[in-house]
Amino acid sequence: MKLSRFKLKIGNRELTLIITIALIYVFMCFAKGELFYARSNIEAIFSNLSYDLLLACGMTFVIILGGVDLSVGAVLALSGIIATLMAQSGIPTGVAVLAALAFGLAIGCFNGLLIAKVHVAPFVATLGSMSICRGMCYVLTSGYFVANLPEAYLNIARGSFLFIPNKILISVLIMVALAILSVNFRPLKSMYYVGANGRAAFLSGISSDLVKIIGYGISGLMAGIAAVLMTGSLGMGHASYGLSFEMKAISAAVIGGANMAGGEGSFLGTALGVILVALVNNVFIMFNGSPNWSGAISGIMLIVAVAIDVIRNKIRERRTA
Amino acid sequence: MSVLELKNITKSFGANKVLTDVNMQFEKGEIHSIIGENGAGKSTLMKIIGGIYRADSGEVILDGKPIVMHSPIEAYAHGIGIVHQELSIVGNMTVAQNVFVNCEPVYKAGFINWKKMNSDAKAALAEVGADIDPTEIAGNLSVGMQQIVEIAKVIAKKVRILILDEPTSALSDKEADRLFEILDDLKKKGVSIIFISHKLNEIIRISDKVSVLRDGVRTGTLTRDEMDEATIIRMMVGRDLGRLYPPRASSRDGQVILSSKGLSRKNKFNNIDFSLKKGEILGVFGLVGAGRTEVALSVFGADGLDEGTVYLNGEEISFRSPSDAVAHGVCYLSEDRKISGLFVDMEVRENVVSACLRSVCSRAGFLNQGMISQITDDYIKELDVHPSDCSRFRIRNLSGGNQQKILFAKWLAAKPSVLIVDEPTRGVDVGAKSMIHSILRRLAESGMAVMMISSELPEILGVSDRVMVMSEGRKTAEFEAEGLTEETVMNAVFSMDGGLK
Amino acid sequence: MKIKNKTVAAFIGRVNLNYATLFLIMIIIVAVMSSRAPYFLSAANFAVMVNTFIMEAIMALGMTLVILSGGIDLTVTGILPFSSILLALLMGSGMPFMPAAVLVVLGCSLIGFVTNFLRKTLSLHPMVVTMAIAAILKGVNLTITGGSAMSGFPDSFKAMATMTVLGMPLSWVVYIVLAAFFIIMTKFNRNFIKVYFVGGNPEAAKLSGIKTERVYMMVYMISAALAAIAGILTAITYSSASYSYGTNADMRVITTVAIGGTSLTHGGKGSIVGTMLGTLFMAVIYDAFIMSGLSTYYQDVMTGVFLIAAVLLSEFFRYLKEKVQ
Amino acid sequence: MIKKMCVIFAVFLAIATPVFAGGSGESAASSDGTSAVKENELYSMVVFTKGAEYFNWCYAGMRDAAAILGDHVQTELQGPAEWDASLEARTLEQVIVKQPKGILVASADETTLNSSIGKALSQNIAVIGFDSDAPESGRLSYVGTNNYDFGAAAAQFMVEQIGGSGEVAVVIVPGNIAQEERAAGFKDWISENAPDVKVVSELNDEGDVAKSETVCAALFQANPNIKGIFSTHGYGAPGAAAAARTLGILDKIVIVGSDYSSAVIELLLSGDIEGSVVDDPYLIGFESMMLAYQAAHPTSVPSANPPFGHVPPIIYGGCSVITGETLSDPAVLAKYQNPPAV
Repeated sequence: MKLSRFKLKIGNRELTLIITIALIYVFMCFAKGELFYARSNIEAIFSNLSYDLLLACGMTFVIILGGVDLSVGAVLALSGIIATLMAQSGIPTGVAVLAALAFGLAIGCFNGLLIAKVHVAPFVATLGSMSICRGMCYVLTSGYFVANLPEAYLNIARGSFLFIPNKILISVLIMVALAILSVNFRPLKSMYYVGANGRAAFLSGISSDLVKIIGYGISGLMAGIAAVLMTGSLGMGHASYGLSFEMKAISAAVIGGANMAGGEGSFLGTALGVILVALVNNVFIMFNGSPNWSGAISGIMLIVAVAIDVIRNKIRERRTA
Repeated sequence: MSVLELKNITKSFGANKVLTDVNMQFEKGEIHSIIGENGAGKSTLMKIIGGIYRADSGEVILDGKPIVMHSPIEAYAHGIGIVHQELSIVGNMTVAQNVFVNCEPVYKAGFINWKKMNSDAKAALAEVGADIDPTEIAGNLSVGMQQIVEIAKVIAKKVRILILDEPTSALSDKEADRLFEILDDLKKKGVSIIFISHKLNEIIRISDKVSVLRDGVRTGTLTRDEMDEATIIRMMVGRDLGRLYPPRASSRDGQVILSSKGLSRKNKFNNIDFSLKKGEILGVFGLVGAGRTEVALSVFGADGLDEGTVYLNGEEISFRSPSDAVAHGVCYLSEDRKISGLFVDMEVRENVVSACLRSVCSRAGFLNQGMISQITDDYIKELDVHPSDCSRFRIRNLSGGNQQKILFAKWLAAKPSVLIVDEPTRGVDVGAKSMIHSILRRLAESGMAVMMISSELPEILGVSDRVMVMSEGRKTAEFEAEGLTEETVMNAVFSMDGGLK
Repeated sequence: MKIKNKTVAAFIGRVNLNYATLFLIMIIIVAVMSSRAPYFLSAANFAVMVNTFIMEAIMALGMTLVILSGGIDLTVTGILPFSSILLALLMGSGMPFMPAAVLVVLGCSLIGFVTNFLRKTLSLHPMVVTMAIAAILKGVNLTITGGSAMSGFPDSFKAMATMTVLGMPLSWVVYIVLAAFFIIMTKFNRNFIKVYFVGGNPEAAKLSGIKTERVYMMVYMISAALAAIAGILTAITYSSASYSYGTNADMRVITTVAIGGTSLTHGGKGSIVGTMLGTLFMAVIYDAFIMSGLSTYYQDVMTGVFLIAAVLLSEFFRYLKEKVQ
Repeated sequence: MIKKMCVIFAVFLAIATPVFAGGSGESAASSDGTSAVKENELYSMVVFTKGAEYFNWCYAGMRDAAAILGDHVQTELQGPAEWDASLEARTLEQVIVKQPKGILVASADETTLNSSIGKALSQNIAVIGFDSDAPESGRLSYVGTNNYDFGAAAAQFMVEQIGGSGEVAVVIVPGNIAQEERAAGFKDWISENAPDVKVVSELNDEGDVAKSETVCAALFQANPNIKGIFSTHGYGAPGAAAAARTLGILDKIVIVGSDYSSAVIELLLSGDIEGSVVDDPYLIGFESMMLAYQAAHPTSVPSANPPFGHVPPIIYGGCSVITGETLSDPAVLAKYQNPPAV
């Protein structure tokens, strides 16, 4: 019986989130009617959470590995600036985009290298690269916007495919792909092993160091992709992009059930976490909530979501006992 | 009147009943051993006495008065101390701090008296016959030494009832002998000792009484004159265990698969030669700290080598990492299953395929879930893992013996041609032990070369075909196992010069 | 030759390489700076340098304990301004300074208590909980102040800004007293030594009869109380209270503690003395930035570089040490 | 592993050394070239969010003024990256140690910097407030914009653009006095002069363009009748434009921004945003520098603040609305499109 309880626990957090999201959705449909469930509103919610979704994806990997990546927000800003500066100066769009992605990947791998090979604490290593990247943003731009971007560059984020905006399409596709791959694709599945028990994974013939570097690399890459989408959508690059995005990404992953101790985390959960926070943000504005509190939403949702989960478990335990 | 009496103790975790109506009496100045298979409830019972768990029903009666304890601190206040199975030494603190954790000698204002603490620690360590500097950082000591510190830590609290949970599993025989002398001494001073062990010979040697637990029920208590191995085993497993060890290799002329020449690593081992033949089990014996595990890890590619060469099938090879070794069919089953063997929070099926992920995925790298389930189910059946539907359980929820079986399954699934097993039966009960021995033999018979590192001499003698002895980082002797006596091996351990060229 | 090696090994074995690294970098910086900036070695600059980092220094003491216990505390960034605002509210309603300050410190320790309570009951990683609490506190701070600075302090309070004790500003005295207190406590007091045990091996600590949850509660409450003291001192120094105080202070404090050699990966490794050295290091480089006339944009870059360089160097020296021994 | 670590470390040193050496080299070089005519004078600008485009313009004005005053007048820009009044006060104190002749300070809030400014004045350092004032600090003069009027100008333009009636919203970062004043001016002007216009919402975008996009998108959804949105800071308008673009309602929404930046100019030119209220940060910086120099070099004219020279207590620059039309003049456009290098 003790064992079968574990089986029930699969998807527990996801279930909590789905129920919460559904309740909020239904409530809002009644309270605000068409204003809320209009296609354009849903589309707006999704297109605005696309950056969060990408960063939270990368963060989920890092958390599964038992680490944390504070640099994503700054990497996003710097990748965006690199891409926009290149695009602005007439370098072909493809090259600019690739440069942003490559840069994100490189910084991620650098973090991974410090953490895996030199055994620097993830918090410290990524905090260091966070300051460096954020500082470089200002060094490169002096705080000015990088605007006047070519049409081709802007269209990556602004275009749409089969009536779905590219931004949503790209981020959701990447999310789904990673979610599926993380279950079945060996190199990604290895992350769970490394996060659960690094020493055992190493002795089982899994190259833990490489896996860690890849994990942080993916996190950086996601920041690079988000940078291209964000700069394209807003039509400009700026050094202040992505401020405190790392905190949002961590919150979303934890709301989705990722365990900071490593080895646990689900991409579906993370996606639901991102959606929940975005939805509550939307509700908050729909009801003209005080601007003072908008920053606290993801923190409050984190505590609420986890508390609901804990209470649900307690009730279930009492019932089975 | 008994010092300590347990009356109708019952304890369950969730729906899992661990102890049922257990009654026991412990007398003053007596060594009372408790034995039972893994999962029989010994550790739970001890934790109830030690104030870590509370019984669901039943009473703990001390000096005739029922007591209720909520924490280890209260247990200490009643004069009950436990030496835990898992070391509870904090590595980054000094030995003295560890000995006096939570009961540091203090001045009036609550400030620690370091001078007194160090000298008291010195005295406490001397009491258990250890000459350890109390200001040394505990993490720098060997595991055996740490165990001694752990024992000193409990004895220093002047306990009346001392519980030792598998204290000798990390000790060399010499250290264990020393421990038994200490226990004898304490016994004479009137301390009641409760001793838990898997090692029958130890128990018979030192106990005044033995209580046997099976599936949470006490099946009986034997006094000194009634004790013998066969009786105890029968009470533990509920049946006779036919032969204790499997037969030896049927054929001894397999070719050499893995061999080495002059392996050295600074401060770890020096000039080690060995050869492993197909179909044969090579036992590697030595005291804790002899460098056996280090040699295995270096051969396996987990640690570097300073000098020497390894040959696989006659060709020189050097594994850069464990993954390299595994790819070449050389596997290493680690000594500590929780720390470096299994992924305790992951599912059984995920653990089983963790060393052979490459072989259960398509060329593009996608895992074949059907195949994983198939492999897992096969091994669960083959190794008789309980419960039989545990494929999706977390490892944490299995008993120690079953965890060890999963560890075996994990490495068998990697289809090795050479299997190095490090302490394969540590902390495993008699039933599972003999099962593991016969698995090892079966693997060897199927053409695998097995190297078995063990600190249990009877196991080495009973299971191996050849025995290699190591001492202080050197190979001191090599024997044919047939007809080998414990005495010969121990002589080889202590006469270093004899074995060296 | 052999003997010489041995003495070298013995010497290196006794030197704390982490500290040595910090001193080395600091000496280089001071040497470069004093040759380039005329005011760098002046007494006035020293005073300013200390003032610049004194709030972080105070919070770093508590953060060290939290990190030693294996946790982390991001709430300080919210508690510092909260305490200054709470003080302004209380004193604005006519309460004298001492009772108001005591009330503020107690109130803020209560936040630490709640943080730890949530961490425990929701079994969340401390980083996540404290992050959430910090965000909530920011909302509280903004709501109370409406975004503007509060400055309704009585004149007697304003006089404390220039008050000196033994020729030192009040904040220095507070820091010295607190630092001495924590150095002594972590060396000699049972309850504080438990922090090391709990951080080093929580399971073992529990089996040794240490009430681990009580230790966690203690460190989070201390950290919150110290952030509150820093907030009160900030209010005294500037005779104002504002939600903007302490922005990103959490990251600066953690950087300080990490540079001081307290391990964020393994609890139980590190010391208050190390943190104090880290504090000095950070104060020197922050000051060097401003004094050097270095383009302001490079400051973030250099902070990051120094953080990683310090960690790398001490790792490198550790390797050398092993090699020599 | 160690080899790799060495490589990493070497890379680090390679980055770090030239930056540090180069940075301090700049000031050393300039101090070497002093000797001849006049003694060097340092003037420092202290701001609360370094890297903000607005302050870059201010600093550019300051530098140009310094160049006019002579080679011996040197300038520097200092300030924390974070919006933290106490950090700015500390930076100010560090700047004081360098004994500059004058300090130009934009205060993160109204009171926190008071004591530090007082300290500077007591050491005969002239302190001029600009952009954001600290009125009780004793600063010799303040150069800036009346932010209340700034908001009113925005309101007037907004009301014209939406045709005198409808719903509008305001984007602000709570806690910024200048922005709060702009919002107040905006709301008051509307309530007094345009009874048919209603301010339905106040939004917080945390001064972040991406966040601005999110909150504006939600706002447009929640209030389908909304006709206009005013951002009290420079990052709100681009975000609002992006949100309107996503929803396909760029034509229906009047977006009025504040300040100028290459992003705002681009959006004005494309017609995505209708107008932006601007003051002249370059001139503010220039003027402040001149005042600081004046204060540091007293003349025979009697002064209200001895020992400093005579300066006026307050100078308000005006503000104006720029639109796509304003920018059709290439000369005007060229000015806005070429931000000064800092």
